[in-house]
Amino acid sequence: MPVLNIIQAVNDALRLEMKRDDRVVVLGEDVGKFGGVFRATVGLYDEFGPNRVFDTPLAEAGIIATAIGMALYGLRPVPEIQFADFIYPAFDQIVNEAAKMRYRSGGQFTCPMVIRTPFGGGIKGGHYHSQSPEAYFVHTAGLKVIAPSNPYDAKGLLISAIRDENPVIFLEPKRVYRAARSEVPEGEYQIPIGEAKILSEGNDLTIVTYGAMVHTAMEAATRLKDEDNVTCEVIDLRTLMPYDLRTILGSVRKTGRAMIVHEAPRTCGFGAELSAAITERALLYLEGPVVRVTGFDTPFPYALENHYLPSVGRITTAARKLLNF
Amino acid sequence: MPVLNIIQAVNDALRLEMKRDDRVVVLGEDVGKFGGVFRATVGLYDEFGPNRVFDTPLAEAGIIATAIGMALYGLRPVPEIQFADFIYPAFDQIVNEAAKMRYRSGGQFTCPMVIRTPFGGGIKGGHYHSQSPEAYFVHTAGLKVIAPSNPYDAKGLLISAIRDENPVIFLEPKRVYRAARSEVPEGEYQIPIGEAKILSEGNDLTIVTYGAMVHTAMEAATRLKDEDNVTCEVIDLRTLMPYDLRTILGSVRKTGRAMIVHEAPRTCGFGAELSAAITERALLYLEGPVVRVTGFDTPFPYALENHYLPSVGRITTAARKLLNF
Amino acid sequence: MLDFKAFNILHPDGTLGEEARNNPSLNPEQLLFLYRLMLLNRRLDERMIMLQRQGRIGFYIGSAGEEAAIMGSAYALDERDWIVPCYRELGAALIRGYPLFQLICQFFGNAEDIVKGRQMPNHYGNRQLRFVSISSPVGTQIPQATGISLAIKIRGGSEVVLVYFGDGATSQGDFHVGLNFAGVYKTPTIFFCRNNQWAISTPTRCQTAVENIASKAQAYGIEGVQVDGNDLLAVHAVTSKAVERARQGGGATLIEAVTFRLGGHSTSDDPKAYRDEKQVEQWRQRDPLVRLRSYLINGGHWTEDDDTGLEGEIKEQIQENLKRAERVPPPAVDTLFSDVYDTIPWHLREQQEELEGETE
Amino acid sequence: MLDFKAFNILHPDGTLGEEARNNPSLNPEQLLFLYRLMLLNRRLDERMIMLQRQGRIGFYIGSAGEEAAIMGSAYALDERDWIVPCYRELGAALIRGYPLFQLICQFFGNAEDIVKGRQMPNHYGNRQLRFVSISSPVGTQIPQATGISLAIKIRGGSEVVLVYFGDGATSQGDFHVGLNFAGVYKTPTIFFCRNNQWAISTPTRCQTAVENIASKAQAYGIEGVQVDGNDLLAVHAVTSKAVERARQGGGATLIEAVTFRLGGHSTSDDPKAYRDEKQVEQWRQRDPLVRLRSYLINGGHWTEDDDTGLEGEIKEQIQENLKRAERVPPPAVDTLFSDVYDTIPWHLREQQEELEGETE
Ligand SMILES: Cc1ncc(C[n+]2csc(CCOP(=O)(O)OP(=O)(O)O)c2C)c(N)n1
Ligand SMILES: Cc1ncc(C[n+]2csc(CCOP(=O)(O)OP(=O)(O)O)c2C)c(N)n1
Ligand SMILES: [Mg+2]
Ligand SMILES: [Mg+2]
Repeated sequence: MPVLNIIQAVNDALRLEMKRDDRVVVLGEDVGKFGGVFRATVGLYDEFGPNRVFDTPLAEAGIIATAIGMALYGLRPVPEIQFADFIYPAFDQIVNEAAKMRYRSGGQFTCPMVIRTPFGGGIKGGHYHSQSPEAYFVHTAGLKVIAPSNPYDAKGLLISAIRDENPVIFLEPKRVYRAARSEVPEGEYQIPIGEAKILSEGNDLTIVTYGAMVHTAMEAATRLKDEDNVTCEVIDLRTLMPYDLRTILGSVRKTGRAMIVHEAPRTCGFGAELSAAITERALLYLEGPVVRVTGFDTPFPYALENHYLPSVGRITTAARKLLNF
Repeated sequence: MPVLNIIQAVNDALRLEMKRDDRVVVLGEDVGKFGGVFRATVGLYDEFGPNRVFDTPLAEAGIIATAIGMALYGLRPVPEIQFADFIYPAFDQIVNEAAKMRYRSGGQFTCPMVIRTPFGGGIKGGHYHSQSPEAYFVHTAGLKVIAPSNPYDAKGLLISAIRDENPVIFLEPKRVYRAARSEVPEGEYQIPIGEAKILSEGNDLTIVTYGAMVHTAMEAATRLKDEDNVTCEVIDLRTLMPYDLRTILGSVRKTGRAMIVHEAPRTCGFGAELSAAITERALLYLEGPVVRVTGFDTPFPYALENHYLPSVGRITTAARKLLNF
Repeated sequence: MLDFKAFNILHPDGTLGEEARNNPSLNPEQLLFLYRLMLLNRRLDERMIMLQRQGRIGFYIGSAGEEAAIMGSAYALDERDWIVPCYRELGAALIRGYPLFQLICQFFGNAEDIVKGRQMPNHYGNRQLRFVSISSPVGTQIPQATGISLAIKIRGGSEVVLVYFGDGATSQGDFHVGLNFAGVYKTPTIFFCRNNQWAISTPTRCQTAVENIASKAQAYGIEGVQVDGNDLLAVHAVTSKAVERARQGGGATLIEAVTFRLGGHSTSDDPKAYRDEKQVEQWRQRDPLVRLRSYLINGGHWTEDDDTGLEGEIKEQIQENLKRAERVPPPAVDTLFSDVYDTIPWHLREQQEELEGETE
Repeated sequence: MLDFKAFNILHPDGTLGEEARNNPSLNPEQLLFLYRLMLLNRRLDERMIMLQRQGRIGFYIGSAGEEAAIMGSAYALDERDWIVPCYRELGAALIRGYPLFQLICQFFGNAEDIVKGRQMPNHYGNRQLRFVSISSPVGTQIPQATGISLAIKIRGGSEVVLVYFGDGATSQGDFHVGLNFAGVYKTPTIFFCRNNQWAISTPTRCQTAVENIASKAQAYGIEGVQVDGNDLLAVHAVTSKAVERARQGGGATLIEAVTFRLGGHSTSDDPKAYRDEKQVEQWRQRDPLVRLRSYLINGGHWTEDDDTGLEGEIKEQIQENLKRAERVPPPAVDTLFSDVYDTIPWHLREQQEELEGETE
């Protein structure tokens, strides 16, 4: 099996789906001939031509509104937002329009589309090239939200997302765009939306995470094993909405301890939801509070981003505290 | 003391602050001569003239960006967004610009402003005249978020907000705009941002809520007292960011049970944060999970809004379940 | 405001102007078809506004005075074409063949409303009729219409897209991005601005410093034309031309129909609070319905008696549908949870059970 | 692309065109002042791009080829006036007197950076200089500038506001609302569009169907003018006129400076991947720096020797500041939590303690 990175896996998924279904079109800033600033759409323009892959004017509201219109007509648009930080000009179109179209029309009009966008920090991108806006979208009924951590999942989930009948926010962990490499089967395969993956089995602590933080959490789990002989069950959520609460609860009921790790700011972040949902349903299994290791409630910094981002150190410290609760 | 409703209290606060500080300006759609679709700015145009109170073109992004510019210059703008549902075209300006201005400029440039907007359901407004978007803003570092439930608090908090050095989202509970009446002192007074109010003392259950839901929660508390002899401590949060965790924890440690009530959709709503924060810090005091009684994870409906909104019935049922946990 | 120079065929007094010669008119049969629907539109509005006052429906948005703009343009389309409305184009729905009963059920938000009682009155939509779901946020539909028309172009279709919005909407960013994308991609889109002089209490001069909204087309490299919006013939002629151009690959057009909102913005609004009755009176003189009737009567195609008969018919038609609609129950509670997604995810299923349990 | 008809004074070969007669030129002293800063700008850019390649700074955005557009316009302002930059107006900062050391510390994001190392390189800002904080999102600054200028108007001030943006930014909704508000309120704003032909890999013809961006001004009822952006004299003349008009209450102007980005979009970009070297070569012939130098030398105000001397000075000046800046430590960890609000709320205080505790 070929070894790919996440960008290549995304590119592969797009190519396969475009081949399979001529309703799939790709649009966004610089995605055409140039192939995108992260090169995720490279080669698609040459293969499928300007009617299927095209550059847009610099207007995110226009990109998403155009995609909505295309979806209403019956196409399957896959718009790219260059950085998740720049999705807000399209917020109204996403939240008030795409997300509510099916409901408000009594199921007549639908907006199947996949909004791909790189998210997260760790590339020295400062305020505006590092944000993790997933909570805004998880809170918005009508959207699905996906955040893979590795090439294999990225490809299978993107294919599922493109075939899904609902608008999907597809968050790509840009810090590990190239660093995360794995074997990726040739040809199409799907990973079901809504299913988490248990990356390591353990008995002492459940760590729930997603995106680039999966790699940090796995490192922390290794350290905890090596240094404390503590075994962690690391869950890669993969889908944030609808999220796989069953897998989380199964694990927490076993380990009795849960930690959420994400980069986004803590307050009202997705970790809050996970914490609340776990406590609501597994309170009597808990040997300590659900712990959140997250980005801080500040704009994303530049020089100090390594202090901002949850680190192996912060995770292990928090884990030890919880284990001693 | 005169008895006012919330609209009158807001109007009174605006007038007093405009008199006191000539940097305060009011802008928005229909807020000028007409006095706003909810009449909250009535009379201000006549009193302060078109340089201090003016209509804008129909563009929320423009309203907020203009307010940001005015704030940068040294004014104290109080923009109105006609309904909270229409704030999203300005989301980028609020979230990427106003919220981050102080931080990103090393404290040099600031955006003191109060974005007033009516929020919440119960007026048969359907998808787009009923939303409660507070979680989006609470999750955004750099913003303060306020949601009063009654005229007295509305006036005192609005005055504090206008004098505050930070951008404030001021959510007005439109369902009780006219229905909630109370004595309101003449002249200026402030209610500190960040302080909750305990509306009723109790020993069995803490109900944390805000905005129009305060009234529903109080009714439910009365019913629980009457029918079950259960006493509830109802906390009106008033400020959502920074919220008064100390008061909440004080109460939960006493009652051992916590319920959050809000209209907004549940998943990743503000209730999730409160639940997580309470559990993190008071796990050992809890006699049951923190319970959330909220709007559902659907767009805001029209015909069925009374089923969507947390009702006295839903609150009491959930309370009884928690009491029997 | 009344001496604007917009394109006109049918004068306010019901006589034909010079331009009639250069423009293929509608034949009497077509005109009568349109007149009937215009009158239905007017009476339906009046009736629903009354129902709102009586508390039998929650809210209503009328279109009195703007029927010619709305219906003259919608009538220029084929069935295959798409309409992307805002909330004030009841007339376009009627032209499209939107069943009256369906519309009234939407106003009631009852179990037979095809949008399942989920939206406020006037926010309908019908996929079969290619009449797109209406939403409240001003302007969002404009770039969506560009998207539909770009899809048509990409797929080599021959349909065109007609999108409606008000003068207020031209201030939104979405107006700009919608027209700009249309210019860049040369899409088959007709951007139809009902300049009814007001956006709630805000007059058009507060929306833009230019007199002529149609001239904004230049900024996007598309065609722009201003038309007397109270003149059914002129609106139809101008829109037909734009449709033709769009269909032949000539790209988009911005049409500004200069007209006037005779009533309140909605039933929540009292326009007396912000505008001069004199202005309203002047525009009442230009009532598009009266104008068309005069023309039809002058031309011998219609009589006062015909009109009285039609009024009776319409009254009955509305009455009957109302009666039927008022007997329809509200939507079932489980419709609260469907259509958020194509299938109901676990958390909504749980919430549904919770609602059933907690309200037992 | 090279035969545009934009307003021009100084020809590419360094000779004066006809328009020189009708426009007050800058005196030699002023020109030399500007030339020095333009050269500093160019060399600083080159140096920082090299540092980025060496991994000594994280990122950089250069402005080679656009210095005349940026500096000619900024120089038309008074000290009291406001500049609202985007990320490519280093030249405007230099004109403004932004200390070189402060700028370099910002590029390093170190403890002496006045924005406290919180933003990427090129995202500085200086309140004292009325040089507004730069952010990355394209276009957001445009309506903010309108807001500043509206505040000036309301307070009866005499300042004007100059806001910069690229051709790509004209596609954003924020461009539209910014110019539209300025038209409606007749604010003292100069909207300065650097049309450098590219938005990353996207050519201007993909942003808009019109050739002339300045013509978009018509849609807002404000003035519009296109100028040769590589001609310092023309840019200065046109901007001065707009400043004058704004100051006298005449309202806003949209200036389109036709220019070219000679380098990559940023250090993350390789323009060879999407554009023809021939186009770049053509524009190199129009290098604003070379043009100004030719004029100065032809006029006897400057010599090749002077130039060699200046190059040396600049090199040393940059070197010295770099050395100093590289010795400055990174910002203290507690700066992570300040300036989110005016005072630190309890939850951030807790998070700060947590960070201290968890990384012990
Ligand atoms: C984004 C947004 N902001 C504000 C509103 C509230 N609102 C509803 S209609 C309206 C005026 C619209 O005026 P115009 O576009 O001229 O259309 P008209 O009502 O005159 O037909 C306003 C401000 C809204 N629906 N959406
Ligand atoms: C809202 C937003 N979308 C996308 C980007 C990514 N981006 C940064 S610069 C740029 C191109 C800007 O082009 P232009 O406005 O012409 O300015 P130039 O870089 O040519 O000076 C893009 C797409 C961004 N910064 N902000
Ligand atoms: Mg209007
Ligand atoms: Mg450019």
